[in-house]
Amino acid sequence: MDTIGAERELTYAEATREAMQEEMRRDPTVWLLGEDIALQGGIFGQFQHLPQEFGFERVVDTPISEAAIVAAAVGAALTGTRPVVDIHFADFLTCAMDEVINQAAKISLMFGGQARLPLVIRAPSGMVRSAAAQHSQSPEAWFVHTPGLKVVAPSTPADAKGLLQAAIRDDGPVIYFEHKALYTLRGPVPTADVEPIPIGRAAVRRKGRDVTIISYSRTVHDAMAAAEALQSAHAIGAEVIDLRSLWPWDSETVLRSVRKTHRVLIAHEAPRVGGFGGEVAATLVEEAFDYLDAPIVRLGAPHTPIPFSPPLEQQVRVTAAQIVAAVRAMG
Amino acid sequence: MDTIGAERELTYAEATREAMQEEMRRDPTVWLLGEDIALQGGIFGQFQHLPQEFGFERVVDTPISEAAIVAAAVGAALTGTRPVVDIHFADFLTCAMDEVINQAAKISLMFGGQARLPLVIRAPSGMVRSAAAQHSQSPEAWFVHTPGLKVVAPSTPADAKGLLQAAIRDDGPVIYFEHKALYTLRGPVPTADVEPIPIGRAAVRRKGRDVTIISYSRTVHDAMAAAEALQSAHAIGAEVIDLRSLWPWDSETVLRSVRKTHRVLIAHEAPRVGGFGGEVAATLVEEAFDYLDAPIVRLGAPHTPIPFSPPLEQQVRVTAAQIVAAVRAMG
Amino acid sequence: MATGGDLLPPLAPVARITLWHTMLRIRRFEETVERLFLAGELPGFVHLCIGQEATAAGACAALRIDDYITSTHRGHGHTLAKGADPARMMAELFGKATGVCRGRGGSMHIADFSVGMLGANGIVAGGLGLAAGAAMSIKLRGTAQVALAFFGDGAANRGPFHESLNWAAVYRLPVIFLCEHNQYASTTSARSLTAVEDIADRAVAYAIPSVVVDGNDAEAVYEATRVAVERARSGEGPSLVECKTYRLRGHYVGDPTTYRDREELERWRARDPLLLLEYRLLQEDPTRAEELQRLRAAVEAELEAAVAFARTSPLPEAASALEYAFIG
Amino acid sequence: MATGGDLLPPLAPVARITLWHTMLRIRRFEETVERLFLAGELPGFVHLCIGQEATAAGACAALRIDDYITSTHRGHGHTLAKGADPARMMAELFGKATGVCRGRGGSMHIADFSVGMLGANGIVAGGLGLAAGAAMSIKLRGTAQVALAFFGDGAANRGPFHESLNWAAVYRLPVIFLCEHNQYASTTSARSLTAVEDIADRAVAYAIPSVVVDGNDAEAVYEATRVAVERARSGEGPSLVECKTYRLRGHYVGDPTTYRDREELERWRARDPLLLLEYRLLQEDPTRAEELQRLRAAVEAELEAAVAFARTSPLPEAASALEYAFIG
Ligand SMILES: Cc1ncc(C[n+]2csc(CCOP(=O)(O)OP(=O)(O)O)c2C)c(N)n1
Ligand SMILES: Cc1ncc(C[n+]2csc(CCOP(=O)(O)OP(=O)(O)O)c2C)c(N)n1
Ligand SMILES: [Mg+2]
Ligand SMILES: [Mg+2]
Repeated sequence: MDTIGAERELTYAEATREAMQEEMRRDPTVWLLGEDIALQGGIFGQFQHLPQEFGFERVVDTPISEAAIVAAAVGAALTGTRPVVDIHFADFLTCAMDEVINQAAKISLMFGGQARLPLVIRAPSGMVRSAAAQHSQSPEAWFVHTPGLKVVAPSTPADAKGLLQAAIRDDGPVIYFEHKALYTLRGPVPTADVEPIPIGRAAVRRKGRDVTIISYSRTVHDAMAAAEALQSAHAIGAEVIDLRSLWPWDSETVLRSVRKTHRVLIAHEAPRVGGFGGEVAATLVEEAFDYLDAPIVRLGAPHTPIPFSPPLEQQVRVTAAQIVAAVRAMG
Repeated sequence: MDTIGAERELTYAEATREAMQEEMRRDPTVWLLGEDIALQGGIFGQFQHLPQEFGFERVVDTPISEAAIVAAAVGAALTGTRPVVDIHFADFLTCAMDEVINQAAKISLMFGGQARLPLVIRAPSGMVRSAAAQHSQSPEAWFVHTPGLKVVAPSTPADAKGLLQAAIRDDGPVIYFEHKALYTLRGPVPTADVEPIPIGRAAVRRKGRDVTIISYSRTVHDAMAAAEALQSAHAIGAEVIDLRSLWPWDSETVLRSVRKTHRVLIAHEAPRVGGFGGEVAATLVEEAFDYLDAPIVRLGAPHTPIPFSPPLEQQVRVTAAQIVAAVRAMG
Repeated sequence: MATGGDLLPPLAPVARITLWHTMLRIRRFEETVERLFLAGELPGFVHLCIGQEATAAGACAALRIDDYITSTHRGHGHTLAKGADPARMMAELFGKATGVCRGRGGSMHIADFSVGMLGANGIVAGGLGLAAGAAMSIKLRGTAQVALAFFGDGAANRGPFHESLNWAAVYRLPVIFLCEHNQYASTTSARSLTAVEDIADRAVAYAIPSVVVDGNDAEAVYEATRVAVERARSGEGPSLVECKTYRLRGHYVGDPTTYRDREELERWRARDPLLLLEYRLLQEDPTRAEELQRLRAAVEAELEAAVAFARTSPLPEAASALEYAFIG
Repeated sequence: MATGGDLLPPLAPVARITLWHTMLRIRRFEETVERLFLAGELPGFVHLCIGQEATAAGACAALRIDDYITSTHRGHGHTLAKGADPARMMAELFGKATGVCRGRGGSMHIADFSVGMLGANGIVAGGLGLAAGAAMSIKLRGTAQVALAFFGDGAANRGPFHESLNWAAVYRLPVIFLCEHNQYASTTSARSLTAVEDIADRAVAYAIPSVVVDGNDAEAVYEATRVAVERARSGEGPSLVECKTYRLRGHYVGDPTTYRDREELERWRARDPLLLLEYRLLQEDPTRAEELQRLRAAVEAELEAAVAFARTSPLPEAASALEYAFIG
């Protein structure tokens, strides 16, 4: 993993909090709103102690009104502030979908560039501990398919900090997906004097010559485990790319790798059908067709809402073992 | 175009009405709800005169409450009726997104098969006459990426009738996209004694040996025009496949064609990035890699909300000319 | 309010004991679930309704088995009160193949269509529109059923609350909206983020009748629901019933509940709905103690059997993961 | 209601003439748009506010240029009244590069941020939450601005109405929700699908003040808005102002309006907001006729120039289609 500029280890949740803290100190127009964030500090503890420093005017507990949360944030972003929205679970973005799509994403175009819309919408996605169908979704592909939005999905504490900072400083709307299973992950995190991580740049997490494994969010860790196993058990050198941003995404870094390895596997937790993997695969076919020695393989969840029971939940998750098997089957 | 069983010409809107009429006669539990459908007969006239035959209890004008419309339809579908929902414009599905995603799509799985959910949600999509950013979207890919839903998008009057009938008789939730520009299109439509068109089956609209053009909804007509031009001006024989259903989709028919032509272009009106074309392309790479002689080409809207001004709107639309140019560039 | 025929009478003594019994079944079910969850036997997340038993028991006592209810994330009590089998419910919480939802739903999506229980809901306010739709279906099919939606004070701030109540009012639907006002929505007190103190005041916005009752008094909940049900069944349309109550546990099992004070908790503990009714029953007739004791034993036996059933049931086969994902 | 300082006085005679002038500018703008649309000169779909001029003019007269408004699909009048340039508005309706939105928005998304007009909205009730958010930003930035959201009677049945009003109430935001109750939501009369007759009654659900005024009386609208604005500016929170009015044209240009009867239309035509105020102004002082005549001529000249500007302006370059699609 990248460790440039890092000085100490933090969890993903702590890194999120630190990003908020630094940005709120840096810019008095940055503020935070959502359910259970002020008194409780966020349902994953990611905002603890912020009200103590910044007050309840800038760390705002809201009613259960997702549509109003996003609409109010849009209105506030249009008029000189930089709101950061917290949605309990990414599944609930559906409750504010109109505000995200028909307002936030379209406003710049509709009004012919009159509006800046410095707005971040944070939404924890993914499966964790049998949270079942309405608390486990990974809907990022919807937002990639929505012109006007940026979409990021950090997999490490360092990226959780750096990408949140970049998202807050961005003048357009950014949908920021955190994976619920990563909040407790520890890793090196840069201190205050380091620049945010630019949106749209991937990270090569591991070098390899034989196959390119492309992923993002939690599945990057499965990809890394798979790469280690492929190396040690099968002497296959996998290059692992963490996209970090899904729109814009870093096709250049990916293409550079594919031109070297000639073999590609894309893995994400979201359903395979209609997932971001399709976009990556189709793009690679368009741009690197002649470099491909084998069909591109996509791994994603099978076509089902996420079931509750642990063996079923486990069954629909993309695992390191599946990645290993799929790479080996590429021949 | 298919004309099997057809006896007279109807418009796409008339075919829709006829499907509703036949299904409501056939099954007293079928009913229709939406804004401006009873008094006005639908904003595209697609439901005219239905209340006269079936009464205002089965053709229900609703308040402007898209969330309640879909939620009520879900509740009614769970309890022994077959509601057909009309949403004014597909863009407004965002206002009922939670009800579509977290309720309709997930209920069967969540409740372990206790529920049948015979529910059709009709939504006119696509660009027409500078309707601008909030009335022009083609969001079908979101719903393909949502396990639990079926998605159909007819391009002809015959399919508008046959697929709506199939959707109404289906025991699960179906999202049914009509293209606004097609309502006035005339074509042969089968009479009452013909079976509905099965969801999940594509139609080969035109035979050809040199390239497979895959499309659906309005863009099929652009693809047909392109195919004629390719034939007459460039002696290129294009096979045109109208997917009709996006989930499940008929990969078999497509694969059969691709194994013959070895060249593929996919065209849709929705944004190219994250669109259904990516799913098709990725699937073909997985299943027919060795048959492909050239990179698969995807055409779709560029990454922008739909602009109002006619030259801009025209600029973001996939046209027959673009398809011709793209096929010729395939070499 | 209602003028229709007296479809259900005020409670007879035996029915009041049944009410208490239902509450006890819920209480002990929830305490058992809490213990099992803390012992690591249950996957997922669990929201308990300890302290709120009177709303579930009182409301469902006014319903028939073919009436519908929709529920919330805090739905075990509603499901039990509507008549579901505790063994199959417990199996669901264990994620077992024998669960009411075959292990696919878990606590947050518990449902039993065979007793008209159309599902708990992980989306706050998700059930209101479903109930309105079920009521619309009742009208279309011409049956004498009603639908009842349970929802929380927090849910009353979501758009679907508004759309559903207007909807039910304009179509005069046979539906009852029953608010369990337990003072909090997760960590925030209703007072701080809801503009009115009584959700019942919002009924004015839809010109429907509403009433506020002591939600810890199962008989009062029963009586208010009964009136609303009669109204619904006789074609006079929807009502809003607000029950003031309190959850004696955290929002979810594991919630440190730092957001409320001990004194408030103690005040409500003194008004425990089970103790209230038990006290009343025994004061009227001390000889009932024996019957209550017998019921207590029956509840323990039922629960023990439920846990044993759940524990010994098989987990779903991994290979069956796609079953029920898709209809047709 | 308000107790804060009298920030804006009741209308002086000259301001009343300005009110009439604003209404006339809106009326003639809309009539011109109608003619141009029917002649096929304008792309897209157009919703006119003919008959409703008093709400736009009256409400915006109570606002300052740095106050914000959010609007609806029927937003030309609001935009003009807030101070936008009719020439750049007309150019927008033509889809020209010189339009307020550079031709990207058209009628349904007309906006002029330079005068605090944060946009028409193609989503019914889409503007209420934006206004609440603008009001939140005002509080955070500590300015003396207010925000006002126009919305229709139909919009009052959507969830965002409910969420926005509760939201504004709990945070005591400087926002005014101004309902233009024009009796219809597209083809359906408010009476048939809204459970209450007065949207103002819904304010009870949020414990905020509300008032119903004659929406065809520009002075009454001004006065009610003025009071609400004062309240907002002095930190006392939101209000709901309901204006009863009528659209004298169809829902959109081309609407056959089969859903309402001639008699109703005639009744409202007799209460034309322009005639009402003109009558009052002239009755008080017949010599004003001359000034009104002068203003009429000025309006015609302004409009003629606007149309000429719009017609002669260039369309956007096709190659510029992706401009403004994305920020940053
Ligand atoms: C739409 C939505 N937003 C947020 C949540 C997270 N959440 C679950 S329960 C809850 C509090 C609900 O409060 P209330 O309606 O009063 O019910 P109670 O928990 O008190 O029974 C919240 C915010 C959710 N499940 N759904
Ligand atoms: C969410 C949504 N649903 C439906 C529509 C279609 N629609 C446009 S205007 C309108 C009627 C609005 O009525 P009202 O709010 O009273 O405003 P009015 O047209 O009377 O000014 C409808 C249904 C829409 N634009 N947005
Ligand atoms: Mg509560
Ligand atoms: Mg109206």
